[in-house]
Amino acid sequence: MKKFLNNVDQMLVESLSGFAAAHSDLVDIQFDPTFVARKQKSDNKVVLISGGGSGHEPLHAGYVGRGMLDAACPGQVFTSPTPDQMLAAAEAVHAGKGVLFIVKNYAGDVMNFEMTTEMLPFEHATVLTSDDCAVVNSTYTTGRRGVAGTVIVEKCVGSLAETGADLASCKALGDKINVRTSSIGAALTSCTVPAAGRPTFDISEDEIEMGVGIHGEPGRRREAMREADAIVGDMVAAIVQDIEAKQLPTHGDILLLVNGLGATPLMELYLIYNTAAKLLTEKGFHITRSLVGNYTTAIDMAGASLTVCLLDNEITQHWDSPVHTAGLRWGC
Amino acid sequence: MKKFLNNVDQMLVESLSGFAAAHSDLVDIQFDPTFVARKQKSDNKVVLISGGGSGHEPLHAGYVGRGMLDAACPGQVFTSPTPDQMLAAAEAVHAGKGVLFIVKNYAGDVMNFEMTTEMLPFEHATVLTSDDCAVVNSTYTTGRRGVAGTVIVEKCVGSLAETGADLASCKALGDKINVRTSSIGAALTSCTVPAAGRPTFDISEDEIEMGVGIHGEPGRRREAMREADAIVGDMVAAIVQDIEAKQLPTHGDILLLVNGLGATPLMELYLIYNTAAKLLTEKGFHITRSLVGNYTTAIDMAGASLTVCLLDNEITQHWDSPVHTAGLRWGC
Amino acid sequence: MNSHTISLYAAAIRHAILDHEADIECLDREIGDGDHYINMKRGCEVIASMTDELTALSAADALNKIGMKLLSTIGGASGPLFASFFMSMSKTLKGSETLNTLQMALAFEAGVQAIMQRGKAQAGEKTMLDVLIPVANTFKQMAEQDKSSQEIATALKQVASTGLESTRNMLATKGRASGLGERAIGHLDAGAKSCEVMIHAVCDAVLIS
Amino acid sequence: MNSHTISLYAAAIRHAILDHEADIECLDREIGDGDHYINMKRGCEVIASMTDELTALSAADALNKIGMKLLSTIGGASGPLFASFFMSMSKTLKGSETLNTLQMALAFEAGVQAIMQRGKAQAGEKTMLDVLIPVANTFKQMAEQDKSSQEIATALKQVASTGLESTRNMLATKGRASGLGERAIGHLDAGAKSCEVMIHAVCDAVLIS
Ligand SMILES: Nc1ncnc2c1ncn2[C@@H]1O[C@H](COP(=O)(O)OP(=O)(O)O)[C@@H](O)[C@H]1O
Ligand SMILES: Nc1ncnc2c1ncn2[C@@H]1O[C@H](COP(=O)(O)OP(=O)(O)O)[C@@H](O)[C@H]1O
Ligand SMILES: [Mg+2]
Ligand SMILES: [Mg+2]
Ligand SMILES: [Mg+2]
Ligand SMILES: [Mg+2]
Repeated sequence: MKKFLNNVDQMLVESLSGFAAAHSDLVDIQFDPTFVARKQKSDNKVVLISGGGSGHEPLHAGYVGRGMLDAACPGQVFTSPTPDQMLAAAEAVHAGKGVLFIVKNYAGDVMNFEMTTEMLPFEHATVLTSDDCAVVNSTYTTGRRGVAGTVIVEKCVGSLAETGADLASCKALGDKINVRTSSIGAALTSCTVPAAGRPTFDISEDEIEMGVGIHGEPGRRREAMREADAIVGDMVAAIVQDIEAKQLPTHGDILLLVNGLGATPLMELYLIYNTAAKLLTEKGFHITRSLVGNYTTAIDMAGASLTVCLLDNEITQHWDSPVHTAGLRWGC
Repeated sequence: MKKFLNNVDQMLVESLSGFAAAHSDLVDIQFDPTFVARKQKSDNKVVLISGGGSGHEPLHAGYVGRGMLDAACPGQVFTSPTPDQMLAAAEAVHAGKGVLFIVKNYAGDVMNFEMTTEMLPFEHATVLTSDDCAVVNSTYTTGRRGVAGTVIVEKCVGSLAETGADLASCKALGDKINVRTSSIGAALTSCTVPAAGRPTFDISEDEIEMGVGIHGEPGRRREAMREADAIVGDMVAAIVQDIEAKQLPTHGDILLLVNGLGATPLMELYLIYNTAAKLLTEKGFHITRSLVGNYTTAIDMAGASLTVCLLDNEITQHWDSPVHTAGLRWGC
Repeated sequence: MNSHTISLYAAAIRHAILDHEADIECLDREIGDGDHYINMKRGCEVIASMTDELTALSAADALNKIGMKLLSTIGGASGPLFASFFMSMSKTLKGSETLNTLQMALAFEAGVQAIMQRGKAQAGEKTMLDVLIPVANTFKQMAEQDKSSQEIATALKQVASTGLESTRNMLATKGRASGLGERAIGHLDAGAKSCEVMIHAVCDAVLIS
Repeated sequence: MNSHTISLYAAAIRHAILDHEADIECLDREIGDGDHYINMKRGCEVIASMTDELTALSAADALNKIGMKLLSTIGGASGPLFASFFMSMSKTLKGSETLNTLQMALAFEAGVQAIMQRGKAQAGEKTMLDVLIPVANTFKQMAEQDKSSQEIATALKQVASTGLESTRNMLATKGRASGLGERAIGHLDAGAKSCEVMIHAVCDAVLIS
């Protein structure tokens, strides 16, 4: 393992300190319990709190700011944060209209947020994201994983909350976007959890992991490395199949997010975008919004994910509204 | 080599096509000769044209748009673009007040831009960036390399040009920023030029390349891998020494850019920021502007560079002004 | 059992977990996300640092304190599960001073039930419960039959190992491995492994004393 | 020499460059950025695709066309340098129909001077000029002495190889390797290598004919 770090145990604190220093105009940070909150506190609005294991940067701390999250609770690398973090964050940012938790669907995250809400003195609701359509036809029962689609939920619900909408409406929009969003990832290499010091999985030069999770969890299948068009073709097919399975329209306006998993250069991400956009357009979709870059990473994994969100006027409007965070910024 | 690509020869065209499609609100692209230009043509202003080898994305095409470049000419990977590209770009975007070329100081880039200007029918000037202070006390004569500091030049001169300033003023600001900017990079791994198919250099698990160039050129020295604080300490020392050698003040307001070279995750970049910011502050600098992310990359290299720009009111004001490009956006 | 014994057991558990770093880490890498050993270690270290504080408390209060501390320290899936285990044990033992074997067995059973509730999981889903449920059952049975601590400890070690081994050919239907379908088959569950290691550590401590 | 011979030489050069992929690529990886072979190949391929077009032109026009095409195809440092070489040769030969050896030698010399001007470089700076300058000098001398094409070709091959080898222990003071200081010592220059390969290819073609 070769990384810029001093001491594995201090890595997260040092990195978060750097984040807070680099964005001191936007956020405040607190340690023990650890959370990142907007510098400018909100007033009389539903506050959005997200969190999850670290290693997915800029998710979630990078999405704290105007028009998006009010606070984020970073856990240890790939380990969901703990209830005391979420309670402290809620206490710090609550603005009189309740707390909406945005939680990626993993056993650990769900249980920690659940225990939080059992202790929380404020009105609250939770949007559970589960956009990863990697695993199909399985007998699993805990449901799909939340991956890069979470960014779209955080952006749009953040926008709605900014208008003063109530908790139920915010949750409803989040749930709607989650249903209308499908993602799938493919890895060329493993990630390396710093404290583990070695790659999570072994993969040879001529293999890829199709349907990989953002923690390096194995996906659909290990398959032969092929040309980008073939890989992206399979990813698009999985997404289209998922949209069909959800009985949603396979035409109309969409947002296409090509997300890098950490070590894949923009040149490749744009190449993937090129193929994905062509295939989706042929299928009958109309790509009206795009995002290409590292938005939900898996530490240092070489790989990428595709996310398609079926837009409607409401989602589009909230996607377009001003946002000012470390990781996403436009309109202001 | 494991990359998302179909065919090495088509990689650049496919990637640029994806870029143009993903940002069709911002840019138009033309091939043969290849350049990327603002969708919305400027009127009565100095136009800024940059270019260079591909592989440094988002540099330069990602900086085309309001408040920054008018056009960018992407060359083959790590190979400067050709005069026909620059001539076609200038022809397409010229807006009556001359052309300012922003060129990173490499023999190839300089010669191609020089041949361009010999043929150009418009008033023109060139800002040659040379912020890399990696190599000191050497007998070389072609001068320092232009690296990530180029982004600051493009941003600020782009802002000034937007105000209707004349060619001489734009060049003067660019030259001033270049003098006030120092950078240095360190690589943990090599990059792989796709057409070459193998890493440019070999480096073992316990070595780093200090002072590496953004094309994987060897730097100051091969040295032992150490903790981040030690590496960053040396980088900061090199920058401070360079500022002293230029007889510029080692105090006052600065912009600190921590730039990822392609495969280094944000978590590590922020950790580097944390250390660099501490050391620079101790030294007497006051960090008033920051940028952390992948802004001038070396394909898929794991590594990072530090850039310090000595601010003054003029530079700060132009840094803060609205910019809307694929790679940098704020204020609009 | 009192809070002093609890601290001794905690120390034994910590040593055992550290000793099994390679196995535990490897299992969570294979069908999980590779952090389970680190999570367990973080939990063990924080409890070790609390020894003085814990020994000043009643057994029930010490267990509650352990649960609370694990909740705010471990995170991930295992954090809330182990926290629920200890907090529920504590609730069951509330008021009792030194504890007999049956009280312990019943408290353990309550702890395991708390895990089942928190995780919405049963036996056979390829989780730590495939070790914990059979251990809880045997523990209670043998305690009701008034078996000696030695006999019980010996039996529970065996049951834990069998439970762990049973996860090998299961499909995972809970936790992170549940996304893997058939691909999880052939691998032991990491949480089951760390439970087996911990149970062995405590039983060995009982057998030695 | 006429434009037909030029095309034959271009084909010989292309084969030779492709044959030396490994050497050339490796040198630019060691002290450059690894693209020199790819740049040379791109240039060779584009000229190969123009054979019909070129053979319809006079030698001078064909050389100019080659220069222009290389300028818009190669890029990097080598693009403008080789382009300047051919465009300058063309200018020198303008008006002449079939060409004698001395005319060729003078045109070659003019081409090399154009490279020196464009690159602001001299001999001894660890560039392609360390092959090209001695070759130009020997070529001109021997042509003035009316040596046979065979003699000249044999001599130039030797001079080119010596020139290439001379770059090994030089500091680079031009081009990308100039940032390396002492670290460039011990490595051959990539552009010098490809010039040596091209000169050998053309000389071998002369020797065979
Ligand atoms: N719903 C559940 N019920 C019981 N045990 C579970 C459940 N989900 C996960 N586990 C256990 O937790 C272990 C994983 O713990 P850990 O790696 O620390 O957390 P995470 O999966 O969040 O990374 C699994 O091996 C499994 O034994
Ligand atoms: N100023 C110069 N004068 C003459 N030759 C040069 C000069 N700069 C570079 N070269 C030659 O160009 C070669 C590199 O070409 P190439 O790799 O194609 O371009 P780049 O250096 O831009 O990547 C060097 O090996 C050297 O021989
Ligand atoms: Mg985890
Ligand atoms: Mg080059
Ligand atoms: Mg885990
Ligand atoms: Mg080169």
